Amino acid sequence: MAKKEYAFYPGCSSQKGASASNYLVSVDSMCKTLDIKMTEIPDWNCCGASISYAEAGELPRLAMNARNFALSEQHLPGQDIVATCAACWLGSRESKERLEHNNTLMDDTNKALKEAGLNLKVIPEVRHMVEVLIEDLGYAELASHVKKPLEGMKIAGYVGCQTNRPFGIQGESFENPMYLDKLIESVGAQATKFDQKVTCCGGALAFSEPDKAQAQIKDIIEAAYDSGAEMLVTPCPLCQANTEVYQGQINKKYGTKFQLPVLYYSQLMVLAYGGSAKDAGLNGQVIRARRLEEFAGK
Amino acid sequence: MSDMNQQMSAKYKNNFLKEIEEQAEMGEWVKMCMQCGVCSGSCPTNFHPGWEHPPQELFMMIRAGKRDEVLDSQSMWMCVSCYNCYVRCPRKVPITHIMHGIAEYAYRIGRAPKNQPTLHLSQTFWNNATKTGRVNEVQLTQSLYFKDGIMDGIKKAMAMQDVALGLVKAGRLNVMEAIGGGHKCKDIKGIHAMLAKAKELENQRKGRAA
Amino acid sequence: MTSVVATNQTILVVGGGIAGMTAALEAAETGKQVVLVEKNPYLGGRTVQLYRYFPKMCHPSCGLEINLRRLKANPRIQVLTMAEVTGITGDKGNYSVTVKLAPRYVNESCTACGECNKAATSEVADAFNYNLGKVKAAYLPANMAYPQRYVIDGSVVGTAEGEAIKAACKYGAVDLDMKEEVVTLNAGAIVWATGWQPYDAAKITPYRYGEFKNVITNVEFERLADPHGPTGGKIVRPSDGKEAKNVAFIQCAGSRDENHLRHCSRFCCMASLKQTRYVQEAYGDEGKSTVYYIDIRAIDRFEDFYQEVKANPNVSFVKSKVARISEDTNGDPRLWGVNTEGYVRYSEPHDLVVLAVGMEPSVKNVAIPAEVMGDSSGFVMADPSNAGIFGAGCATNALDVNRAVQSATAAALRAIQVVNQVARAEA
Amino acid sequence: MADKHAAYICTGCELGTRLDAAALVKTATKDGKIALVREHAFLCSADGVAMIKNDIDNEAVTHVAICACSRRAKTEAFNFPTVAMSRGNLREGVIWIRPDTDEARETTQEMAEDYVRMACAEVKAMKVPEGNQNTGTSKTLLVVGGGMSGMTAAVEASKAGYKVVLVEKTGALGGMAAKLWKRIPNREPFKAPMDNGVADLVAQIDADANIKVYLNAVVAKTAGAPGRFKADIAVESGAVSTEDVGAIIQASGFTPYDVNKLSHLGGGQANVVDQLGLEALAKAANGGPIKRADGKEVKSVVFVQCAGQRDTSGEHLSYCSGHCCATSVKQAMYFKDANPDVDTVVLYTDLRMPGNNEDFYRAAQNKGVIFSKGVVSGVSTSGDGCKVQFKDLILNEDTSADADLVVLATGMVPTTGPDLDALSEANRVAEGSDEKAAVAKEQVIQMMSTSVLNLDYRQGPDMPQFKHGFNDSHFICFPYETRRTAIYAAGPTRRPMDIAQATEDATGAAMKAIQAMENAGLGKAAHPRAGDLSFPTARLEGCTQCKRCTVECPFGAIDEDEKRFPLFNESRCRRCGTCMGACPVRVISFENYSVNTVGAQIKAVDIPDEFSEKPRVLILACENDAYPALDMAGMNRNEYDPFMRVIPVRCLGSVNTIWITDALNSGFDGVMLMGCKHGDQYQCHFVKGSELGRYRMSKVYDTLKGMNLETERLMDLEVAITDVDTLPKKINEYAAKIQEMGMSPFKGL
Repeated sequence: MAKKEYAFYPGCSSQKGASASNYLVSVDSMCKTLDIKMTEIPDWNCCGASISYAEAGELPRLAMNARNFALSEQHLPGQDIVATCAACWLGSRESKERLEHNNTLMDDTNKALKEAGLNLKVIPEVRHMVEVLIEDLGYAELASHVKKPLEGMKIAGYVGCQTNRPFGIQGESFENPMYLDKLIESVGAQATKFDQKVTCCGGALAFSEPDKAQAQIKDIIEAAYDSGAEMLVTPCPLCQANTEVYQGQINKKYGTKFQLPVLYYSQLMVLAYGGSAKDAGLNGQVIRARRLEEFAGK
Repeated sequence: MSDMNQQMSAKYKNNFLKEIEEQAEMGEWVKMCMQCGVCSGSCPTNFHPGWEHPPQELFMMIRAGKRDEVLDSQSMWMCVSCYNCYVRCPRKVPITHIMHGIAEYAYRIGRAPKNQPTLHLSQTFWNNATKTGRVNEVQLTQSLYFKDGIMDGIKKAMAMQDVALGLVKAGRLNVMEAIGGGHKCKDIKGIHAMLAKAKELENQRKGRAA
Repeated sequence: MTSVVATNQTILVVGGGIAGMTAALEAAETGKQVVLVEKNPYLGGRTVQLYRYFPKMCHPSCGLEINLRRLKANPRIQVLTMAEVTGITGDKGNYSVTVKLAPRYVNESCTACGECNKAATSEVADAFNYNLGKVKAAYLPANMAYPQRYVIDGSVVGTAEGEAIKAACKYGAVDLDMKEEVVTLNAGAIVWATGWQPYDAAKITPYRYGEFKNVITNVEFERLADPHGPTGGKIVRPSDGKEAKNVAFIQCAGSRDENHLRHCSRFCCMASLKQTRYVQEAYGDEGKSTVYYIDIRAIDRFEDFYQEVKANPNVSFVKSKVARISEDTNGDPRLWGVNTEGYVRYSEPHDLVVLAVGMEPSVKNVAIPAEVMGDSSGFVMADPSNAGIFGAGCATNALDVNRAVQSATAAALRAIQVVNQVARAEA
Repeated sequence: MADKHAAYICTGCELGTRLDAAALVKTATKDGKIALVREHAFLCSADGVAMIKNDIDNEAVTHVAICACSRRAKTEAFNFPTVAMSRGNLREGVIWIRPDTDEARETTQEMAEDYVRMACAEVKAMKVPEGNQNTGTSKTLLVVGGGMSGMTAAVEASKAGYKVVLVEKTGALGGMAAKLWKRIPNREPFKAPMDNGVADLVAQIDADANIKVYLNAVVAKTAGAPGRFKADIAVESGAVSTEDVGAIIQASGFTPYDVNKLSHLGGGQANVVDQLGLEALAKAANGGPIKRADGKEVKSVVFVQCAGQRDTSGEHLSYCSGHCCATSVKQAMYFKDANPDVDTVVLYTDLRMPGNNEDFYRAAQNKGVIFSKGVVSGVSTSGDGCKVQFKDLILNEDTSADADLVVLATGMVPTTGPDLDALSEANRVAEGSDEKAAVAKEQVIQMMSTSVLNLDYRQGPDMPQFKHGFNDSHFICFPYETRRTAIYAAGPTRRPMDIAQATEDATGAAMKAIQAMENAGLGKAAHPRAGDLSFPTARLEGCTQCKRCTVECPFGAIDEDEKRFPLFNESRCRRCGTCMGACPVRVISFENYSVNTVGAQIKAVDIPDEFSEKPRVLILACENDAYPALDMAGMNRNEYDPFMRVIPVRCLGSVNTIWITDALNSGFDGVMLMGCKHGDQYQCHFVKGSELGRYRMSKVYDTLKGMNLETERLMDLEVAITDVDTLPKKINEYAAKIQEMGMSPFKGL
């Protein structure tokens, strides 16, 4: 039996062939090493993310999240829901909080759920993968599995917004959370002093307001370089995508020469745990992480 | 202007604050603002390069009854949901949600600015996500690029082609999704019924005619 | 062993800051027996760590001198320093109180000649200066320290240095065998005057206190301005010693904030206005101050002071709660925010940032070992259920010095009412 | 009992190694002419103290000169209340401010010897104060004003076991508080207005046998002194009763600023009221919808904060009244609690809600009160209501708001009686016989009619006012200090304040008043020389009736008797010695502080001849600030010139010019006066002492000219207690100047 069991909420972007599919690949390998058992919530649906606010309204979004809760409780009773995506985690947690504090909303939500043949009584804990790693396992445990420390690598830990605010990881500050730096260090790499670690990447507005978003992304990448980092690491699929895929656009617009690989923490861990480039999903990088590829090959 | 707009305007007469309190998500918090401005200073997009009316100013405008200026404003559509304002507000006003709430309300009563790109994104995203229960990223991208017509879409797609190509090469953009492949929930029917009910209940609660 | 003479007609005053001293003196000067208990090795509390008072710009040590003279002249007050109340039992008119005395390692034979200080070699954090500097392990906390007696830091006990310090004292005043002791005393009424603590600025994370060296607190700024502070009165910034000529003051750093202190701490607006004077005093017209505020709470005749400061062209006011601070490569803290009067964005570098941190009642962290009503901020609330225990000064509310003294004077009467009742009952 | 003098030379703390102790013993014996001189290696030790005690008990020693450390050090050890004691400051004043070098040894020793001579001379001129026998022992407290402050003071004093006479001008207790529908909450939860508490307090007073209430009454005359005041209480009916009281609390309250002066804000218009006006409407509504005077229910109300307050034009009140923000918040709640649909807008520039009033502010917002940061430019009649024009500072635009009712938050004007300076000026003019005099006479009558206390004091009928007409103390550390001993201000007569503060203030004032009564009965001084038993006495046979003492006493302690001689009211006296300093014929003295105790020290200093190149400079240092600064300079080993001889004085005000002229006549080369700051931001603990002292000294310059001496030989220095590092530098600069000027020509004459 696995050490820890959780109801897994992978989210849309982590599905096969989607923008964070490499994240899922690495999380799978990581969990194997750490003996974490994650069972996907059957027939889970999209959380709505923040951006759906205008079209969706309040109750429909709550209903979507409530459906996931109900399914989880029905099929995986008593298990915490674990999300790997920051938006999924936040959307679910917000919904949980609001439903638990507002009976009217809870009643209405259940009326809606009934249409899908579900009922919600108890809302499970909603946690981010990182919380599981830090709180349930601990840095020491995480470090104990390291076979190949990422020695000499300088990495900027980019926390971004939604794993950090408004809930954040317990014990961390909103302005200078350290958990990502600690994760980097627990796999033997060096976390650089990176002063844009919580700057917003523009989120969904990367689509609708590209100029604004890219201006922010530029600040982030620039600061990462300034800190001496050779790659960026993040816990959020949207942060990852935004900071990685727009570098070319930014180079064109601002005349910069950005070519900074952007990875997930889980990818680093898989490599440090001795996994292959494939296990780590390195083939999923738009900007190839050459140093890591070489490292994995050794 | 839509009927809904007139209906609401008539319902609340000159009391725009009350209108926001009852209609916009978390609108009941607007009155709690003490105009410290920490939200306005915390907003990342407010420095790149700036909004017409930052949150605290919008709140003051609501209290001053500036209905047209607020509802027609582009400002709340600039929210990136970064929650900086939310966590720093000394009055614990859920500013992020209020921004969303005001925007949603403006849209709902037909006052959102024409061609508001974030609104379009929101519509597209939600419709995409709820169609099958899960997001189809390729279709989402497509509909975003082609929102202003084919020519414009091609132009944008051309400009972004390196982005898309990169993702495709990395196996993170599945072109098959464009033609109806991809992920979906099993109980699509149930989801649709659930959402219809939710929408109905929400309209009821807010006294909005369906 | 420390011996304390006390009866059920004795008034116990807990806290030897200006409120506690006042309560003790007023009661004693009315003929009552008083035991005054203070946690620090010296009396005076927070006020003696201030350089000047608003609005007069006078020095707290001036009033302290008078209060100490009153104290020295009054045989009715027994002072216990390095002492903390650990237990209270009994009721109004007859309390039994246990007091824990930490060892000072120096007895009353000390003449304050300073030979022990010369013999000491190691250094410890200088608490009087908010740890901005260091002192030798045998030290007099401040010029005005009363009792005028040295303190030996426990770290040298059992070391060769400790022995050397002991040997240096010709008067047998150094006693390294001193142990913590607990005394129990009787009291009819208790005045709780444990004062306040500056709110922990590190908790206000957007301001990066503790990470950015040039972001300091208002209480620390007092020590910088004081000629007997760690910089000899020079207003320079901690990171590089550069003259801080362009100083930002951030009001409500922690106060009026549901995430931190819910109450308004009252004194901080006036304190910052006062501190702009320090900048002016140090650098003349080259010294620029900017006050970032929500409301300037210069209440009653303090308004005059505000108007004076406002008229100074070297001081500017920005109605804004600063959103965050970043650090430029030259060490300048950069303030980000929006002036809400007319919506003006700013991103302003300064040489030094002073956080006007608020008041957190000390009772919040050091609980009163008795049932006493507190308000939502942790201040002691007046309530009949508190029986013979009365709050005084900043233990009861966010007060400036003047109001704290008023509060303490009132508390002294409340305590006297109790012991007079006891006396009448026993007469 | 015959005087027996003893001197003790301590050799501890390096005194013995730095100084020639044997020589000091010799100095005390020979020059000091002290019979019993002892040396001890550790005088403050139990052994040393026992030695002195033994001399007192068994050798009948009555006068003790301790030549050791500063009078500020080791006070617990050197505590001999039954004998006269002087302290020769050899440690902080000599060895710690001089370098330990061979060159310095001689001058350091000379310095020490002089301080031994001075300590011996001083103690010989001293007596142990016996305490004044002429004291009253009334323990009844007079409280003037039956509002919240006065009632609280009365009740709290009674709870401590004291009798109270409470005098109220109107026909009922309660004052302004009684006019309030409700009050600002002073305890959790800070969410809603609470009962004004008046009825409760009135009931307590009615039931209290210790408290005697006079209604419709005023204090027609207050004579006497602490412990023995006689207050004539005149009742409307014409009856006058005289009460013997020991102390007085003035709780005469305030009046709201005249709203009619604010015509630009609509003051005087039908639908514009001040806050008190709104309270009346709220009372009438009794919890129901609030109606205007014309009966119309108010559906919209605008509060204008700082109306005629914080005014920089000079036309209205320049100060902030502190309570009005919270009061408007409270009043806005009156409307919201009765009907949440009433539009309530508060226009403010800085919302001032200290402490947990912040929670009250939040509660009002939560109830829907709208707060706008704006400056009101005008209020006009508009339709059935008002239009308030204002600049919205947040939205940065000129705009307006319509309201059924406008409430102006006007300020508090204290009821403190006439301004004593203006009164004395009017009195002066009135003494003439011209037209102006006639006008002034009228003025005097008018002013006197506003008096609250009608003190039968030479210095005027009421307490001197501080700022803006309030009776506050100027001292941060000592908020209850007034310039009339045993008379304390409480409530808004002291400072603008709300009820919560006023009740706290009144309790504190009751404390001080009780203390003053107790100490008056024991002949003890009040703050800052609390407990001092010495008091001034005058040899009236030498008095020239110049009145300087009566005029200059900062505390109004001295009247004039029928024969125009000064009449000392010892229990009003604060023992500063200003009268002593003022007296040109030097007939005023204290038992332990006199023209002689200081004069003898000046004479005791050894003045080397003019060829010695050893000048002598006398420093007269205020014991409250300058002397401690010098002491701390010593503790920090900040060196200064060895030719200084320091004598502490109670206050610069006590410095008699004779000391200066005597010093210069006897060959001192210079005199430095060190006193506290004076003027608006005075630091003098006796209020006027340092100012009067300085004024007096300015006259000495003429004397110097008459003596053909450079005026620079007298130096007046303002010193703060923190001048620990700068003061030695200034001393040295002065020493250099003296060297430059050359030695005094008066040496050896």
